[in-house]
Amino acid sequence: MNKRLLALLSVLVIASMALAACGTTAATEEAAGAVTIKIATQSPLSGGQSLLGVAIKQGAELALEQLGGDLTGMGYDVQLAPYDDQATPDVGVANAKNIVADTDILCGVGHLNSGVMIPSSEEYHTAGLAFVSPANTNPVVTTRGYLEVNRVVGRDDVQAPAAEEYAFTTLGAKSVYIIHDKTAYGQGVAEFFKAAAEEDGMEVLGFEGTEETANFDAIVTPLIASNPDVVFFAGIYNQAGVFFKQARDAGYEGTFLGTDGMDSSDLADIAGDALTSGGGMAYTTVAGPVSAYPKAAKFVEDYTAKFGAAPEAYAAQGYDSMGVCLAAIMAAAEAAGGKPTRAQVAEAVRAVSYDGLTSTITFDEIGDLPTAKYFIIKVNATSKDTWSTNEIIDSFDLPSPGKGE
Amino acid sequence: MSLLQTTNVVKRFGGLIAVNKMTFSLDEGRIVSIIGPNGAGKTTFFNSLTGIYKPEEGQIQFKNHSLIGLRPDQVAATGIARTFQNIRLFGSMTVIENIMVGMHIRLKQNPIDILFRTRHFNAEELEAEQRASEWMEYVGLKNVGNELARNLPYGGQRRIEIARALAANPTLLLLDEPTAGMNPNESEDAIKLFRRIRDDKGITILMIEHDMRVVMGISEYISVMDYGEKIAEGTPQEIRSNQRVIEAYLGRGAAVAHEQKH
Amino acid sequence: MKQFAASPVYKFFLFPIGQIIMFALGSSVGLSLITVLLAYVFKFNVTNFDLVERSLLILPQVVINGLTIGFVYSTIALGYTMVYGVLEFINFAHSEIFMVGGIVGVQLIAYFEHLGILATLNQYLVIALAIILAIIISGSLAVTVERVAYKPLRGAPKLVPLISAIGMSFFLQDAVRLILSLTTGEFNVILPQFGTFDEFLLVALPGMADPLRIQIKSVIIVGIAVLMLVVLNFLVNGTKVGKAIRAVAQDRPSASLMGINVSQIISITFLVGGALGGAAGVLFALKATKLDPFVGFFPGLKAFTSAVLGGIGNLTGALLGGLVLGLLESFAASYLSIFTNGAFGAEYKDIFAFAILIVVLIFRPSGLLGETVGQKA
Amino acid sequence: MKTLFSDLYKKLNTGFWPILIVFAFLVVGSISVYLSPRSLSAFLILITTPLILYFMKINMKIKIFIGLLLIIVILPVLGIRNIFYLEVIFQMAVFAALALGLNIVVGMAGLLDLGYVAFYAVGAYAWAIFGSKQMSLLHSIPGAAPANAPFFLDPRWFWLFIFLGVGLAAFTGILLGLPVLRVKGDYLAIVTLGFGEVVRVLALNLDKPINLTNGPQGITPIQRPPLPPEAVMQVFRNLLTPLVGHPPTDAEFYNVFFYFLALVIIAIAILVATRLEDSRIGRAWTAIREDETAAIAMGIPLVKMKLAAFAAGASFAGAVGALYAANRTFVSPETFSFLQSIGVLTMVILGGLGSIPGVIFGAAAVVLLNIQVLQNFSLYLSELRQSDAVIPIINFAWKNLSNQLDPAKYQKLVFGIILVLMMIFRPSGLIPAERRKRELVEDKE
Amino acid sequence: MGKLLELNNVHSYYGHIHALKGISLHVDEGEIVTLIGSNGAGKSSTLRTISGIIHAREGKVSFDGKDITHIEPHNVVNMGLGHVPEGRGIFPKLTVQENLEMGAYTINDPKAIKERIELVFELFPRLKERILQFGGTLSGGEQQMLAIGRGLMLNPRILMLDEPSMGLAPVLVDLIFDTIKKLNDKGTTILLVEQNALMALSIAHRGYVLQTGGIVLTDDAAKLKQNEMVQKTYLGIE
Repeated sequence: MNKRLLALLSVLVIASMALAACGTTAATEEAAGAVTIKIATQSPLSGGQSLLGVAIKQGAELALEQLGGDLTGMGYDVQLAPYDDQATPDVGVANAKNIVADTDILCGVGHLNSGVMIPSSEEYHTAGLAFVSPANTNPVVTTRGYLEVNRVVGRDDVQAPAAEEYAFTTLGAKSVYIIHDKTAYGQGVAEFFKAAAEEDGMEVLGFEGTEETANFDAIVTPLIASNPDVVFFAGIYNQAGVFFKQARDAGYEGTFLGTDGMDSSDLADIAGDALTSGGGMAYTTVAGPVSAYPKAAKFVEDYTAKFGAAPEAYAAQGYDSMGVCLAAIMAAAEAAGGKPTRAQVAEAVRAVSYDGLTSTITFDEIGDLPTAKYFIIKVNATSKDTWSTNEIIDSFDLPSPGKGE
Repeated sequence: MSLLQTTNVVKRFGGLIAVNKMTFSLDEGRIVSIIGPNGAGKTTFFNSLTGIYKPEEGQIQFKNHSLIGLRPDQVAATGIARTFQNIRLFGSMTVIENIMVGMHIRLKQNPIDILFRTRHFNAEELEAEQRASEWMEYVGLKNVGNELARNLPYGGQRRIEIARALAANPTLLLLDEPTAGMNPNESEDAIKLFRRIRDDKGITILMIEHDMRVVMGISEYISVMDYGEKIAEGTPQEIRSNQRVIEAYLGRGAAVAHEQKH
Repeated sequence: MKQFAASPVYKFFLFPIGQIIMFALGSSVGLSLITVLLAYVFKFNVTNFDLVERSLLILPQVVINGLTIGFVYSTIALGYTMVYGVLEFINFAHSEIFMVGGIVGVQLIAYFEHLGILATLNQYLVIALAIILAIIISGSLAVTVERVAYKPLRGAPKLVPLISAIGMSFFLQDAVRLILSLTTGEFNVILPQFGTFDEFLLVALPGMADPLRIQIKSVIIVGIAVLMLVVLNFLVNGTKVGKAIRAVAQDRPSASLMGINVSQIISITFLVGGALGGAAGVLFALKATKLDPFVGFFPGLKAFTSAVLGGIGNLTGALLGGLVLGLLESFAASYLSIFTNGAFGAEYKDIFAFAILIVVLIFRPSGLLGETVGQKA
Repeated sequence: MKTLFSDLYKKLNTGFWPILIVFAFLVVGSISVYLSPRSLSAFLILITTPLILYFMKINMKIKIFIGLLLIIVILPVLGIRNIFYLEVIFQMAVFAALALGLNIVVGMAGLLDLGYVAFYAVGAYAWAIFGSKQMSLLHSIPGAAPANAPFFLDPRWFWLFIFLGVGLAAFTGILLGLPVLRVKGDYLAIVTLGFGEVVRVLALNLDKPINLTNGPQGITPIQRPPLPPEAVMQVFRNLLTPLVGHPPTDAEFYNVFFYFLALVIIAIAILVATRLEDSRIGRAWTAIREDETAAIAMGIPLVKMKLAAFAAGASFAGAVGALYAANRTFVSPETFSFLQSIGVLTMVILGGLGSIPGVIFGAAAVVLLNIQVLQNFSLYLSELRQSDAVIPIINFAWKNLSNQLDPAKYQKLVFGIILVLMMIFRPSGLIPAERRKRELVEDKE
Repeated sequence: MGKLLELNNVHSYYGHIHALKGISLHVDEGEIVTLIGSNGAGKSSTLRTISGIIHAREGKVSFDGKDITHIEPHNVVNMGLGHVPEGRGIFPKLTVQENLEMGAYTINDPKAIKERIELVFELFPRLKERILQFGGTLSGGEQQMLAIGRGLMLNPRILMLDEPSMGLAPVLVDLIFDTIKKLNDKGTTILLVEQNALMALSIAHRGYVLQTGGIVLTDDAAKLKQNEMVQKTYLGIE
């Protein structure tokens, strides 16, 4: 049996030898034409978290298509290199090394999970390759102080206190029940919220983490018994929507609160009336509702036209991250008078001032947005179509806490 | 002095009494058979002896030590080896390895020896291998050491099972229907082998057997079980003419037919 | 009396329902008693409220939650156990069969909504249609999976079909995703709101100030699950096909010598198991209201655990295992946080489920109702 | 067809052919990887060389020489030119060691373990907790750790922790084994599955009452063992500069360093696995797998031997876990999910249950497939989609391919199909297990 | 009296193992034919090939003039070919009644089934006493009776019995062989595989001797009994 296998293998390999020879010639031919610049994306494209990962990739793809024209005009062939990190660190790091080894790649967009971003960015850092994160809010991502790591989103330790501030001051809540999704994101936000709440003297009636996505009965039951003024859910709308609905159905009448993970029109489809009945629902975000941003409205339109579905969470951030990359490469290419080096691009990213979909993006010395405007959005929508009726009811300008002491 | 002595052994399964007050004694160096109808509790009795079942009542003494409460591997270590009614070889191991598994308790290599391939390990493995091929020849098999056990013909498998049991250097060998599925010719060879084992090696043999030719041909003593109880014991002649045995087990015809054949 | 016991009404209707009620009541009451007892023990640990009072307050609700999810687990577990009984292998792809059932059901309801007739249809009819469609699709999918991925592997070592099933499970997840994204552009499917399922039945309980609120959904889930269990019981124990299934499970070659078409019976087994999984998917969707192609994994895992807990291959065992696991989870998730004052919480419910499984298997290595090993040697 | 292949094999495996073929692979592979470091097929040629070497009939000494040349010289040099290759081989080695460990439990002793990754987690978290700042942060909220906390141990302690990882994992294996020994077959499978989940959930949740694992945030940074002293490094740097084209950086050296470390671990793992297999213990395991009742009647203590299998299998994972934590400088519960356990089991069965060369090959193949071949394939298609290429005969422009059909999204689907097809057409694995022939017995024939 | 069952140069395999190496035999209507031989000679494989559990790779099996070489077992059974397998193949967790009903799986008429069961009970009154007991709890002899009874449920034209006396006490062996004779007297053709060559040859009309997958000898049962080789190897007469 082995013998046959081996013979088969040798045949295959000899065939691939031939292919390899062709491959090399093809590569050299290509090199003779336009100079190629690639921008990588890395996010989960398969598996359970691919909904958001694909959104990042498609947002970036759209940006490249719409904004890459300037670089093409300079005679570069700009390509997207999408990698699938499968939401697992192993694959993420392996891809990172693969990305780093491709010298055409000058900038990258990713990841979705902080758990994948943190180890992968060690590779970007050693290779001097700039990455812009569209989704990682874990403080550690930037507090290591790497030149190459940037993000266009806020930090857990900023927006959670903003949400708490709203609950305590504006809503006058006396008690809160905190639920998170047991991810680095959700738990981080929840912890910061809890700390802020305890500082203000709010009563924390419960603090639960759950990986459950479908049946929240067991959590809802004690929650209702303790009847908190506010329920703070730290997680993604996908899970939160179901939870809100079930909690409301079971008779909870207070206010739901969330963070930027709630920012998706799908939330309204999933949770329906639960968002507006009782004390309603509000969330914090760095991006205002689409109605406030004409550019964002066009984005939604274009995105839907290209991909056949409305953008999910992080699609806009993916778009902006790519925008930052492109702007930085442009700047670096102009400064260098030719194809820039990775180091030049990384410096340029840090120095960028880019007019993004949601705000003007600049980075502080560790790659965070220096001050971010956090909006409190009250949800008025009960279905996807009415998502634009949500209103800004409050906003805070909060500085990045920096590297910490 | 008896080698094995059981007193009032009782084994129940739920409400069913499989072995009932079995008192049985076996002297060293003998060949003894247990016969009886299907479901009479013979195999259950074997399993109680070897620790696979824990009897609810009674005593089992082997070499004057109680076997009650010992696990099967501990029983094996006291010097009782066995074969099974339906051959239970390790099919995907080679013949020689099967026999070497039988030596498990006699081998002294520890993990350090194994990992560092000490001189002790090498010497022991070599010796074990040598002894295994000796056993193979002893039971009448040649040039099959590297065959997978499951690829051997039926008769060969029966022999390996015996070789594997012998490899443990037992004092007592329990054989559960050792000639089932053999033709008279093969049975005859098996009888010769059993005699040889007893005569050369001094190993006491206790077997369960249905084939009356084998039972009568080799046993020095016979116990008859029915419904979990011992209903008779004695020499082959006594058993053959025992009325109760004839009714419960042998049948008149068989007894007569047997007389005719010889 | 004896005659009554042998009558079909008793055998196929009263007895199984009685059994279900007994199991449900028994495990609920048992766990409730343990909880109350623990509440008294831990009473002095918790100072900011009266633990016993708080425990009793939510107890009925916790029981209802547990039973609801428990019945869903039971229904899925039956699919695992049926296949296991006949082929002795864990059909890893069953969680995907379940997922497909749920998604198909939801899509049908969404289609009604799209047509604008959802509000005009009788809500129970809608559910019934969704379940029937799910049963058809899931059942045939299960049969197809069996034909493609398992049938060629008959007689191979045990782990081979297991890996094949894992491969099938990966395949189905992404295949469903592909189909959904091609047709709708995304792969979350959301159950439209319709009918009165979210409303509550109020049941006044003696000695309690507030009435007990039972969601109509829960009643429907339990009701349909019980109905299916009874039908299955009749199918397996009361019909010729059922007997053939049992015969094939016990001795395949000899069944074929009885004139039983073994391949066909195996297909039927998958059909029935898949149908149960599909129906369970719709029930689950009713509860969860949102599904995606990866939603099958956890309920599948739990149902599989239930099947093992009850004694895999044993239909009654799957029922009992599902109920016990559902209740346990519900109790653990709801009470852990209260009892430990927040030190441990709902996140430990899975540990609890598995710990109980391990404890049960230590004392009964073949599950609650499994046969004790060692009968044959 | 069959005879065609076996004839071909016979012809190719006699005389001077084998050595010629191996050299062809080695030279063509090395040169093409050197010239185009990003070419997938070039790398595939190089990486199949050891496999060809394994099968070809060549003098053992030459075999070893070629093997060492490849491992010690060629791969590191090429690897510095494209560190991704070192990563691929590192992961191959990590998963091969895991697969070897699982193979002891499942393949040799026949105990189906669906939670094997738990032991991997134990090893990884052991070094993660002590080799990071975590011990100083036991009372801080996850995510809000002060940045200036001190490291708890010197990075050199890593070497001890590899052994501690072995010990701890073995101990955990026994801990799992003890209560569940009476449980058999599929019941055991679900219990181990549960155990694996328990360990993951613990890693996820032990951020309170005291913050031991930092919960879902994961632990970072974790220290790496120091590189050899500068004087030694300088020698290597000088030696490698002309070959690589630039003076290798410390980061690149770390890649080589972990590559060698992984190779050492896998070499030890292979040695331990083969030696255990060919011993009284290995025979006892096989006997238990084949027929428990018969095994116990031969005097094999079931409890002890099963525990030994669990412990031995787990210990491999423990060592690899510590290595993994240091290499990644980060651990989080996501790495230790149930799917990871399934992945390792898949490698074992794809490769050939119970076959040591088989499971190594299985691990290598799955890793290669997962992080290189499928990724590259979808990258290639993605490039096509961005180009003006057209499928010739049906005149279909790649550009028009629906976004939803993006192959990058369907790697799991392809993997699933491969699994099913493999099981149908090669159920006993790529390199099925074979029993060792005993020379003594052969001599007698 | 024609050839009811005929095998022509049949070769069968288990995986790579060549189990039958060109078996040719026939059974005429109304006969008792016995196959004798050692374990592994191919006796059971012959029966399994006839009933289609394994298929012949070469050669032809025909029953009542029809080619059944590649027909699946459940269809072979329906043509009137009963097979009582080695080891009896009782369904341990079905009752005696259910076991018998399974035997008549392809009959859809409940009344006919009932009649057939009564006939079996006439043959084996012991079974009637155990009607609601699980098959697995019966004694070895009772299980063999049940297996034969079950094989008779479809009223087969030929009944193939694989080692019916295996593991039975001598008293029961007599009973089983008496029954076989009785069945034959009532018109059922019997193909009997037996370890106990003496018993088999004393009730059979003809016999075949198998060795390592081939037929080495065939003759009338009485003549076989006198054959020196048979006497020596299979009857234990020196």
